[in-house]
Amino acid sequence: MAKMTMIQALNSAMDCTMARDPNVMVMGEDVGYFGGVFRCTEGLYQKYGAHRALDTPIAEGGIIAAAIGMGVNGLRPVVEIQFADYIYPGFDQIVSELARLRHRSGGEFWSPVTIRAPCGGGIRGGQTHSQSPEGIFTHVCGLKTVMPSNPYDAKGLLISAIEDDDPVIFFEPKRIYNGPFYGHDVQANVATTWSAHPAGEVPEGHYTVPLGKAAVLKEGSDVTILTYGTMVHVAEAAINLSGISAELIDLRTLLPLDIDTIADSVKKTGRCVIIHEATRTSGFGAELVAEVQEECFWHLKAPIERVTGWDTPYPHAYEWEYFPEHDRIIEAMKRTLEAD
Amino acid sequence: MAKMTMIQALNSAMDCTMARDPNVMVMGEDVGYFGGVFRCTEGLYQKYGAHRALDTPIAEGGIIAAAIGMGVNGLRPVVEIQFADYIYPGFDQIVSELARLRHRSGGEFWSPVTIRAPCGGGIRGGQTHSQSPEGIFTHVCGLKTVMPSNPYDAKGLLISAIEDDDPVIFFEPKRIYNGPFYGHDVQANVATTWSAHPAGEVPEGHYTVPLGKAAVLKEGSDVTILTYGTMVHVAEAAINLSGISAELIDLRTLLPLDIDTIADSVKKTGRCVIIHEATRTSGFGAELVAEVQEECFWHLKAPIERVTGWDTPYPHAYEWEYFPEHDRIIEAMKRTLEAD
Amino acid sequence: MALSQKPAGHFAGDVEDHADTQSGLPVNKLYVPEASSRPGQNPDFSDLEIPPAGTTPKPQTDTHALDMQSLAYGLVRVLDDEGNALGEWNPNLSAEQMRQGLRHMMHVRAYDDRMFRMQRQGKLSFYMKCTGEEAIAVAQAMALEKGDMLFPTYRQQGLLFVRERPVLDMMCQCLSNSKDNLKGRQLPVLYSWKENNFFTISGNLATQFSQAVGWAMASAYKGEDHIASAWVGDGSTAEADVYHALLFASTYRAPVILNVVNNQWAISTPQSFASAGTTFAARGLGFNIPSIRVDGNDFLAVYAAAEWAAKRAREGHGATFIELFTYRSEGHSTSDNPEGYRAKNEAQAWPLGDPVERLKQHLIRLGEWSEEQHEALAEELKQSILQTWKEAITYGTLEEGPHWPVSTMFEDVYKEIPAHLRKQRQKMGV
Amino acid sequence: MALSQKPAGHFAGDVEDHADTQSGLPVNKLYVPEASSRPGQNPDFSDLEIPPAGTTPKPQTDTHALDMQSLAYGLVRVLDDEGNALGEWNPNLSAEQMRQGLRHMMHVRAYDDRMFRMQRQGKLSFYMKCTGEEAIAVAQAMALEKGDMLFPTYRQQGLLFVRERPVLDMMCQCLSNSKDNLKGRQLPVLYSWKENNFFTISGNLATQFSQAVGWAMASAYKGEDHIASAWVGDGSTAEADVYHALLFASTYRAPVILNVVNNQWAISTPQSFASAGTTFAARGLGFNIPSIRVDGNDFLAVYAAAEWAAKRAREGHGATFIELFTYRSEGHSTSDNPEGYRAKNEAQAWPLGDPVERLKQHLIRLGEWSEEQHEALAEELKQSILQTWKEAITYGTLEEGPHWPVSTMFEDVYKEIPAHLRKQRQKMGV
Ligand SMILES: Cc1ncc(C[n+]2csc(CCOP(=O)(O)OP(=O)(O)O)c2C)c(N)n1
Ligand SMILES: Cc1ncc(C[n+]2csc(CCOP(=O)(O)OP(=O)(O)O)c2C)c(N)n1
Ligand SMILES: [Mg+2]
Ligand SMILES: [Mg+2]
Repeated sequence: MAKMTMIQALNSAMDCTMARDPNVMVMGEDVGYFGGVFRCTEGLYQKYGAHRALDTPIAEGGIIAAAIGMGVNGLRPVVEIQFADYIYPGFDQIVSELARLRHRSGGEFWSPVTIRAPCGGGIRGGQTHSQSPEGIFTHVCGLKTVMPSNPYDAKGLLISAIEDDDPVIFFEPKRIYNGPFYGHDVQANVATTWSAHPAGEVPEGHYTVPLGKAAVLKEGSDVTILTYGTMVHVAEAAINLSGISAELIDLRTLLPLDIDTIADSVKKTGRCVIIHEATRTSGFGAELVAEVQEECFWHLKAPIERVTGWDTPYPHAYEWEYFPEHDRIIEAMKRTLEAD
Repeated sequence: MAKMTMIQALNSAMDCTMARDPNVMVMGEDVGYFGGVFRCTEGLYQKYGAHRALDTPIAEGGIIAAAIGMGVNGLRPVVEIQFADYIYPGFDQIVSELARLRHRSGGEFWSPVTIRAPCGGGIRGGQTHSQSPEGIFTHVCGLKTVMPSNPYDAKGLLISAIEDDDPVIFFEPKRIYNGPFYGHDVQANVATTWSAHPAGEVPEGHYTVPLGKAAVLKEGSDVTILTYGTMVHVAEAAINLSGISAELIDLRTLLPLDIDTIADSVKKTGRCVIIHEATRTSGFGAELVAEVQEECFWHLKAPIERVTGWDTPYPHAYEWEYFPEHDRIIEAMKRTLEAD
Repeated sequence: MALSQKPAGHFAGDVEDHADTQSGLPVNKLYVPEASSRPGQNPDFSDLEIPPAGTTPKPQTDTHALDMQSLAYGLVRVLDDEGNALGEWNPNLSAEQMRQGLRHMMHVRAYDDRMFRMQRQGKLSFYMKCTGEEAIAVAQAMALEKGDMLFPTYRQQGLLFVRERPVLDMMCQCLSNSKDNLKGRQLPVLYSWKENNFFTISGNLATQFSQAVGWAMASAYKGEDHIASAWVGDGSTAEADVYHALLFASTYRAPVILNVVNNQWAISTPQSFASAGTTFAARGLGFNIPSIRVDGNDFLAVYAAAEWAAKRAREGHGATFIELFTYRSEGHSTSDNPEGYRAKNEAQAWPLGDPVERLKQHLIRLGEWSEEQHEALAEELKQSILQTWKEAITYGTLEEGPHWPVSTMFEDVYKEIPAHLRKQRQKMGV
Repeated sequence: MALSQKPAGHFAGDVEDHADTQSGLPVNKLYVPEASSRPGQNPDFSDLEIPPAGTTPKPQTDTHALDMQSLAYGLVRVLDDEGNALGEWNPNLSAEQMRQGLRHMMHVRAYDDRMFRMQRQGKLSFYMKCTGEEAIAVAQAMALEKGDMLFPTYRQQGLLFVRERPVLDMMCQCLSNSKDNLKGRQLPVLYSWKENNFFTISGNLATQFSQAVGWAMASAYKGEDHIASAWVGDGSTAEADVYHALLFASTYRAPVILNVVNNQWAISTPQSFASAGTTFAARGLGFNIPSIRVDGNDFLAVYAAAEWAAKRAREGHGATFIELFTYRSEGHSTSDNPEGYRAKNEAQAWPLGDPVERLKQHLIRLGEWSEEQHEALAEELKQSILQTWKEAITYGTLEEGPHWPVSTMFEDVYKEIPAHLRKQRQKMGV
């Protein structure tokens, strides 16, 4: 075991899979020689060569198309989109092609591309370096969508994603690349570096965390919190600060969703608060509400609450007002508790 | 008043606005000389000239970008995307630019582009001529999303959309372009042509149907049906066939959503069935469930049901098995009725 | 014409704007391209510069793009109007090879005719012919190797004939029946045939052009010799994917052939909306890719250009961009009626003739073929297609079945069916 | 060099592949472009073909793209190494105009220096300089008219100086403070200034290049004479929007100037990943657009090219594609450290010099400027920037405020705030 940040863990996941399988390669803007603007692919160019840590032109649509073709021809490309905000020029190739190749060809063709994209705000990135577009991809059948919340999961899930024969959209909450984040101005009595955090303990070799399985991070009796990515830690802080007995579930994979783990918990607590950083309307929270009320209607003691980013672009100066902070989470938990 | 099909009504909306405002123009693939593959822009080229009914290269991203620039420079472009399935190459321009211009420029710049796109299945179009991507656009703040279900609304809403200073994504359910459709194999005792349907009566001149207002098409006491587009008619057939006292709400505009009309109804009936043709997971139905349970939790007597397309591509040979038919709707209504 | 020189000046289709004057208001100054003809007009292709057959020099396969730029503005032609094969680009095929090519083209045409008629009789939901463009797919497929990967559009059915896809299987795909290898999921003609390296055709235009480059990059990555070839229509060149294909192919010197099938029309939209007033081939030069404009109705010229490009790619010199100049002599699809947007007799006015007729004429001139043999072959193909059709419908039709079990629609969305899809399948009751 | 001829053959950056041999396994054959230099290497630009100043002929503004193709492969230069202005492209500006240009460039540089330092001191979240590229924005803005619409990237702050945007307003934008016209919504440097036709800069690369074409099409539609001008970086040329811009500009003969700022680097990625081994200007020729490669560090050459292109557009002849050959002599942004990916002294090895120094040298040679005046001006600008900075921070800073009232973030998402956003604003308690 070693101490790793999320960046190191992701790097290690790529390194491990590249070492085991010559068909695994990484590609994207600045990922080759330089090792990526967030340093996630650092050293891979030097270790595996220019063709396996491939710098590309700045054309997300071209990158994803090339990766699809490579995947069809036996490679396992791991694409980095420099910021999730810039995934849209490749949207058609993802939605119309990557997601549907296998189905439309009757199972003849498929392309096991993994697309990594740093997402989320809290780094003063303004509206074009802060977005969380995960919800959109969960509406596209044929894709799997993943977002880890810590180094251990990040590595294990990324290895699973790369080895998976279906395309995976792998969002990396960049706010917690270098350490857990409990919210602005929060003095939670918890680890503030990955090296002090239990999930910063990461095996150096190959291991997997399965896709499609949520993690119950904290058991509780009064309310179930469903969240993922950065917000897992903010939720943890909110729980600690409020003293509420909340069950905290880190979804890890959004699609396929681990509805069993979710439903078991909500049936127990009778209350549910869903948290994400993405804008509210038609975000993944909506799907979670829909699923939870379908599965647990008769157990619900209060309306399911959503705590999300507002339906505005992510504003540079009001980052912390936009960000779903612990106070909004605590209020939501309280509302559900007071409801019955 | 005249009898019009939906195609004629849409054509008339464009004609009326072009006649009143020299800055209104239509553009897209095959929309000029030929008048569109669905004939929605027929005659506009001949009446207003090649520059106001503008044929374009086959490049949805280029078309939308050009329209944005034109809109910034004072025009009101009405873009036709030949099939909603082909809107994705223009997705980045819509999401990153069109939707956010006004906000990011502090209100200095904006572009009142309307994007029309025929959507939905039931025409043996296979997976690339049948999609209903409306849900995705409702997650993008800054856009308004509309889908009419009949000629009268189609014309009134399209005029509102064109005259609106915000960008509008205007989906046209092509299955009902030429007549209402109650489902495959359904002998509903209702009009099967627009000329026999009350909503086929359309004023020839200028009028508007406001964006953001739903229509209660049928009052009922036991369950509220929320739907839009083609499914309005299928729902109507299901209601008629089942004899259930259902309140049928045609949303017309998905965003901004007319939550007041919805909540009033669900508070009255205590039950809700949501219907759309789009794939289920993270479809707009999820947002509707989330909103309804937030607003009406204490009035709900049964889980909210979603009747939707399956989470697969739209398959050519199994169109009617994919399509949310009346039997699935009736079952869902019954489930909610039997629930308490 | 010297290889490194290109003709200066304007091209056919480069028409002048006629702004209309509305008194008072400022005059619209937006230029909008025009069509080769519109209904009621007299089609006139006399402006087209068509160089005589056999006059274009043939460069070495390692020639730099700019040292052969005249080829992007000229037109490689081998067969002249009398059926002689002339010049450096003559691929010197054996009579047997040419008869094979002729047979494939006639086979495609017989197939198209039958399927079109079956659509008109309601047996198919949709169909698309490639009439007049048969040489493009057939000749190139013959020039490639079996291990080369094909990324076609919906108008290269000829590739399948050359690679000997059973016609029965093609028909079953079009019928979405119980023997359709795509399990009823795709529109007719959007074939897929993994076994012989024919990629699943997309309904979305141009998306596969750039994927083909990725495929070719992987071939180089793995140190293999297989190349990829991709096709796109003139109208579809406007899509971003074509730009990405050109850029990535050039940047990584991918072993790929990038073909533009310029059949003059994109549904109702003339090529003038995509060509930027120059040749399509010219676009490749801006990416440093050797670019060749070829008479697409000349079987021998198409073969020779493909052979040249394949050799170039296999030698490691990278991509070639080929514009195949042809004409879509029928409607866009069974949903289209071209009389709504172009002069009725435009197809007849098209000066480059018909690929079947031209190759036939050449073979007859060589004494290797005759009118009688031709007619007999046409009849034989027609009959065999008819027999196969009769067999095909025994496996079902779209409207009447049998199809694959409906439960199969939940398969292949993912490699394994995930729980939520299993639940949905259950809900459907299948 | 004759206008209609272009040099054949290879270009600098066209390096050969060195495949590594791994015993046993097939050898990777994928070509990957190389950089001009990497850390530890000795930067060497001796391969660059730099034609002498004054030698490029200047065509008429109605010249067809192919009749002036040599300009896409050459380099328009007016100022020679001794500071003489030579040749047909000399715009013959008055000394006063040139002093104005020099002042603007120095003003930009003084501003950049201050803002960069303020970022380093934590006052700004981010900043981007245009050091070494000042001539590009300043000279072109001077050559355009006020009614012409500008679609810049983040590296054309010079446009704002020429159009006399108050420096205070720019600083307030960068500070996201209470006087920021963008109400705290945008990253520093993503300015917008409607009043003087400077379009809101996008954080998404290249998206505005094709919007500019639409703007220009609307200008023609309305019969107006205003033109648009757009800029894109060398790396960003790879985005689809650039393709669309070229195609639409050519198809509709839009009155637009499409500029590529080739500063050799895109963060860590060398221009060889975007240039396809040829010039960027060459890409325009494939779209039939007159294309000119210009020494971007030569104020007079940039001015002349822009003036030519603007005249062409206003006369109704359509778009011009201009590659501005320059060098990004500093880091990509305050988040970047170029020593991680290029040789430390590459900027010093860059052979085209510095635009400020070159114009200064010319003015001094003309007797219209002196070292003393130059130093005094530099000091004056430095002081005025400092004073303005002091005022700017009185209106607030990002971290400490004051900002616009937080409730304003719900405004401008739509023209009117819809109910659901009003509800959210309420929930926020503001
Ligand atoms: C992305 C996308 N946009 C639009 C369409 C609709 N469409 C189908 S075929 C076609 C015309 C294509 O013309 P061209 O590329 O010239 O090919 P051809 O049909 O002439 O072979 C269009 C616009 C589509 N299938 N995909
Ligand atoms: C669509 C998109 N992809 C990626 C980025 C991230 N990014 C910002 S600047 C940059 C490099 C741009 O280089 P170039 O176009 O050469 O402009 P320069 O910075 O040299 O002026 C990249 C990759 C982005 N902003 N937008
Ligand atoms: Mg065509
Ligand atoms: Mg650059």
